Amino acid sequence: MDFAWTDEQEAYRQDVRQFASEVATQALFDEVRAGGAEGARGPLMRRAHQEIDRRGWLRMCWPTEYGGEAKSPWFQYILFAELHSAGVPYSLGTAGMIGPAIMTFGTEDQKTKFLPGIWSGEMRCALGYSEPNAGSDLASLRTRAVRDGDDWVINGQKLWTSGAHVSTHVWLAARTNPEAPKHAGISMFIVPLDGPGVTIRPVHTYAGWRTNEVFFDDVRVGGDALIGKEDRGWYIAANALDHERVSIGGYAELARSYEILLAHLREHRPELLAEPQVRVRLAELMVELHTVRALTLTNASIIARGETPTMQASMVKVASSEFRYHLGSAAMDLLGRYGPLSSASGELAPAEGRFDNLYRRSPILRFGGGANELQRSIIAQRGLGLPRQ
Amino acid sequence: MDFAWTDEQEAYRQDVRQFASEVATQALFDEVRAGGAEGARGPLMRRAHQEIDRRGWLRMCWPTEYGGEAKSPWFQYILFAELHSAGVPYSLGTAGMIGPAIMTFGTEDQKTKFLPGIWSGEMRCALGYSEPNAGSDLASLRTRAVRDGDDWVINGQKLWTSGAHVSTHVWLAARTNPEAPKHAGISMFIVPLDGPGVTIRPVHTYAGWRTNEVFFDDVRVGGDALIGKEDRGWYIAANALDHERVSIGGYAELARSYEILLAHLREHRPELLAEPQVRVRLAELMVELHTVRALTLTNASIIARGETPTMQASMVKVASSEFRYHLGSAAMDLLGRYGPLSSASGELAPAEGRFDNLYRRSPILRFGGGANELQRSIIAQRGLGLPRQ
Amino acid sequence: MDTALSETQELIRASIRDYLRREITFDRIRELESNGGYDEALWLHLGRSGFLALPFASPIGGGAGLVELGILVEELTRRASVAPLIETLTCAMCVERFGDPGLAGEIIPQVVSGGMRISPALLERDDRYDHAMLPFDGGAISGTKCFVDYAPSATHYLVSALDGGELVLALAEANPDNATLRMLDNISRLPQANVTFSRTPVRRVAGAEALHWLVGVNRVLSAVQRLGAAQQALEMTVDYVKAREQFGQPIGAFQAVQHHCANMATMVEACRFLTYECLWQMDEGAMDDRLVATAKNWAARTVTEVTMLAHELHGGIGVTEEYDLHFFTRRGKDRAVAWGSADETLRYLADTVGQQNSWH
Amino acid sequence: MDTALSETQELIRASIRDYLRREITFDRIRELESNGGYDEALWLHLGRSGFLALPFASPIGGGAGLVELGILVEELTRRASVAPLIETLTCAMCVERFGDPGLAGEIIPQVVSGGMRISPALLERDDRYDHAMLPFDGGAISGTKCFVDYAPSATHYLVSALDGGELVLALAEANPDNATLRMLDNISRLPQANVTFSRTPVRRVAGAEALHWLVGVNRVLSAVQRLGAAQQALEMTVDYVKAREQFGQPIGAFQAVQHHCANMATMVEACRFLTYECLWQMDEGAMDDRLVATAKNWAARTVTEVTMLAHELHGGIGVTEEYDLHFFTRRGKDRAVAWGSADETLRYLADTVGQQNSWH
Repeated sequence: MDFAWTDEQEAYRQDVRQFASEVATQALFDEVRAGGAEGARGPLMRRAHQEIDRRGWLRMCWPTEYGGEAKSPWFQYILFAELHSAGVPYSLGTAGMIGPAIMTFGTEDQKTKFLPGIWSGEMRCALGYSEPNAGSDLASLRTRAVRDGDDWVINGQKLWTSGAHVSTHVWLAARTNPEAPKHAGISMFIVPLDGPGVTIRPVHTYAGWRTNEVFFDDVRVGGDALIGKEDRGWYIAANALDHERVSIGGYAELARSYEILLAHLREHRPELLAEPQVRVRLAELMVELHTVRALTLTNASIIARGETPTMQASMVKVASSEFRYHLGSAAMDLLGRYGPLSSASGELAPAEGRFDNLYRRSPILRFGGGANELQRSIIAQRGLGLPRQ
Repeated sequence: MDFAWTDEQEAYRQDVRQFASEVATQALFDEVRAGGAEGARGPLMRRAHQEIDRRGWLRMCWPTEYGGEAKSPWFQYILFAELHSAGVPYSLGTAGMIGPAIMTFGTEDQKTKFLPGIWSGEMRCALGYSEPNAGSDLASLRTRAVRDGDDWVINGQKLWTSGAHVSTHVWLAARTNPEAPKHAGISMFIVPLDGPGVTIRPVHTYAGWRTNEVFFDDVRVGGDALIGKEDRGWYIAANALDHERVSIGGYAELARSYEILLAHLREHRPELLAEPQVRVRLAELMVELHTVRALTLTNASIIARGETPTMQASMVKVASSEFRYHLGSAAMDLLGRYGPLSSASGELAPAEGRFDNLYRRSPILRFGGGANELQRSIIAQRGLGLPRQ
Repeated sequence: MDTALSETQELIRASIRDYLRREITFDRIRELESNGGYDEALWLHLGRSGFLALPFASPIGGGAGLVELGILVEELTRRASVAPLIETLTCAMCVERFGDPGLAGEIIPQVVSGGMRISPALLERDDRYDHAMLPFDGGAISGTKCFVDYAPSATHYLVSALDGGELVLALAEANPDNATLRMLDNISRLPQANVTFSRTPVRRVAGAEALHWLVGVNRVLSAVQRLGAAQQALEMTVDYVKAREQFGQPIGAFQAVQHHCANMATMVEACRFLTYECLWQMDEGAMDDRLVATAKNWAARTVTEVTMLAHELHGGIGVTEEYDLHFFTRRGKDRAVAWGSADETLRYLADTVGQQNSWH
Repeated sequence: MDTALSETQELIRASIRDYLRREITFDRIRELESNGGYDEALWLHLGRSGFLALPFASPIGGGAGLVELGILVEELTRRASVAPLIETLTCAMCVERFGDPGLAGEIIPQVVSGGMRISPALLERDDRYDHAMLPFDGGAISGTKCFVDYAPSATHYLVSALDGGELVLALAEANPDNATLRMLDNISRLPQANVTFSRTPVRRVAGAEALHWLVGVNRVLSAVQRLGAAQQALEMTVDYVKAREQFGQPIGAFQAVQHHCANMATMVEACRFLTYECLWQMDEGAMDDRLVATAKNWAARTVTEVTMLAHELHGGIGVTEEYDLHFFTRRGKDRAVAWGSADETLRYLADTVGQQNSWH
């Protein structure tokens, strides 16, 4: 057991932290906020992405044959943690999990074609899994991809395709064999979103965050849009989810939100912070935050050892999403009538409306990406070996 | 809506309260404690029972044709609540639910034979439902009752037959028709425990409370041991459970335990009671206690209107058993190293070991009498109309 | 003791429920939320049907009590209505109970007819109820009152102020010349503003006792709003999980879903008893601040937890603007904070732990 | 950073686990619990196998750290062992770290050989760690120390006392002539007593810093005991629900059962990280009181909740004396309170909210 960073990791952490502190300007925060519900990236965020890619900070964890340095996944963990601790919303979006999938399952041509754009952040992928009748029960999806010569022709509808309107591609699960059992006839495709036949319709949420419906109407893509073997999509998609998980849960951002709550109380509401009962609530939140940290690092440590977490990623997902809700809710309660003020209330809104925002977005983290109920079943069945019904 | 007692109820409440305060002597408490894990009743408790019966306080709620006064079930609620508030552990045991079952399903002869003893507390019944392979899944029970002329011959084994060693009879569910579907071939019997073929073996629990295994080996009972129609036992047992429920959950006793915790802190640990964080915990417990009170009275009110609570009894059961655990656990935590001391530690044990005892007994309330998981399914299916799987 | 509604109470509930289901669509609520006003048609209906007269003494009033008002509030909440009903009626009841009979005689008919809408303006920047710093100099007030609900459509404000050392309530007209609004935007999307008075003429209504009553009754009625939002979220969820199929069956058949629903229903059931018990107790002329705080605390926890579980069980559809669940999530959380949050009420209960209780 | 055990750590775990599974039955534990002593055979084995030497400096000691000691403690806890291991070793480590080298040289060999068993005697009637009122007059002490674990089998006590204004730790022999026991009975059924000293000769070991360390290390190691009890209850439950059939299938196939197990496992997993992180940090020469309090708080909540859910899923069999689950319920709750309950640690964390943190 070892709970310290290596010297190399610590040096890297300091580098990233230095970089993050330079990038995390008020101008950047304003730009992000201006992106708003649409989540569009502005020039400052784009430049930060390019600079991270220029330094090779993300790809350093990939195998050398794909231009990486085969560093421990801890470097990727540190990169995200330090950026998010500073408030820089760095993310490759879904591409961050699709890159490894292409490395594992793609052809050489596909690697050459897609990986550089993913690493630089110029290629952004939306996740095309859910459909109106395939939510938790993903394997029921009906979107069809049919071979036509060398091409594939895609028809169907995806739902909750978040970020589709600011993405270049969709990582699409489509049924290629309707005769096979539910899980067996699915394949994965990378489909450009700017081609003919693709229609993106916004779906607005009360969380102040936009998602989309995406319609595919005779969308034609080349044979190289298929990633991995035909009909093996279920396995590839599951594998892609595993890869994403070294930074799952967003602990660093949650810790930042907690610190911002403390700082807000210290600066603006010292009379509340002096109340012992308020301090108890804050202490309870801190303990819970520590459990998220513990689960996050346990999970990352398993991945860093080259093993697959059987249940720990799910534990992080459940614990972090519930903490997010508890933190948002408790912050609003603690702050009294100031608590529910949204950012539109200007300087009267605590921490620029962060807690209102946290609260409104917290349901999505609980049912999205595999509802917490599914995660608990994964923990029980895959982790603890309990039988299926 | 009306949240007050009627004048008559209030007068009755004062009567019972007066009686309870006379009965609730230190001598009685000592007698109860001396009864210990075995739960045997001593002379003081026996005398209290007789006096309650002499005053007609229990049977006043029964229909006039059975010697009752057809008073509202609130009178029974008040009787139990006032006695338990004073710390008098008045209970008819299982007979309290079997009395109404006999009134509803029994013959005239059975009523004459059994009811007086039930009311006076001289006839005490253990509950013979569970078996080694029929716990939550009661309908799987295997104990057999076979007709032999006018008699029945019973063979089998019951488990968790609490109080069998201090009871005169067992209220027994036995299979009378092995060909019928699981739920359909069961009948209910009242079987004396002192006859030949009955063996009672103690099962001790870590909760300091004794239960039993009861073996039936060619136990012969007369035809009048069958209560209600043959093979209708499942329905009769369910109906009996409903009857018990005006006082389900033990709110009054829980409220008393909470007050005793407060009194102990006030008297022996004022430095703890002065801590704001301790007060927060006590306030949280008080709110939870109020929810038990609210659910208890909601449930009782439905029964008092002559309706059947579809889900409220289950709500009381879940909420009260979880509160019991929270209270016991929190009390031990609050009291520091004094908390885990058991009554054998004498005057150093807080409140004569009440909280240790509460904590150790709380699991039983959570899985016993229909596990809380089953209760939640009842709430969902019977109360909210959700479908069975 | 009987937790069932009386026949009259059932009639009130059926009458307002029928109207709301018939006349008010959620799309109309969306419109009302975006324009920052209130529902004038509903208000007119409430006046015409006698609902605005409900809690006042006859002959002009309906002679009903707070329990009946609670039933009305619950139904309005369940339809996400946009109307300053609690605000107006509790202020006017305060005048009726504690004010000069002449003033009451002047005001109540206007309230009953729908022509007057009063918002309580009690909070200042330090966000404390039962407290005021704004000075009252006899005939006029100057200063800012915060978080005033329905300020834009109010015709009057009932303002707490400090008259020497004494807390008073005073009635001000909502005159844009001397009462200016700084609009706030909160999670509920209901109109709210900070109101700055400058030498605004006011009439003294009553003293600290009236303020205490006004806060108490608003505490409980806002708890009823929490209850209503939670009840509605529960029912929407039960309906949804019965209908939505995944893995070849309604998701409501899954044990995990059933147990979430059971927990939601249990919280709501306890909440219902505790809130109405407080209303009933006030109708009897009593008010136990600790019972009120308990009901309020539980109601805050209930609406927060129930709406969150409702989202968890709805999945994606539940967070979309076009689905109606968010009305109850957003309004519920705003009400969970308003008039005493879970935290604030718990602090009060902690401070008073061990005091004598008044409940059964 | 790596949460996996090293090879040496794995060996320690396997070695003690094998021994315990082979040699110690739960029926033996039942016997030990009823006679109020400790497990002499186990103690002999711990001495002979070098486990009692584990945390001391070589050459006499094993040169291992608190993490390794934690692994040992966890395994012993999972077999409900009855032995004053933490008590003895942490007291001796305290002497090694803070005491006179001569005293350490005298004591540690006796501890390592198994001939000496020391119990910390820190609490007085007011039940506060890091605190003492009992006066130390140079060579002897008089007064009562409370809640002394394994007092009946201790050969020595490490007693906190007040030397003028200064807190000191002093070593007393367990001599029945001048140290009398008033036995206590608690939920754990492990031996515990109040010890009354009367002019008992003692030797001064160290000052307040040593006491602070001793309390800290016992806080964390008792958190490991909570972890061990919770881990064992979890595993027993998982095994049970796989095997027990109701309604025609293993109850472990029911979603409600699975989700309880998932919640239990999640609590335990977080608990494991937090406790071992504290041990590791102390091995690095640091001790963050707030991190310790956090680990301890979570461990207390974990063992209480996990053992209770274990009972809920076991049903009747789980509460019987003949089944082994109650060892972990009872011991777990005692440890959940010992060295800082969930409440006590939360109070400390509340008091220090907002201070600088030392974690990643």
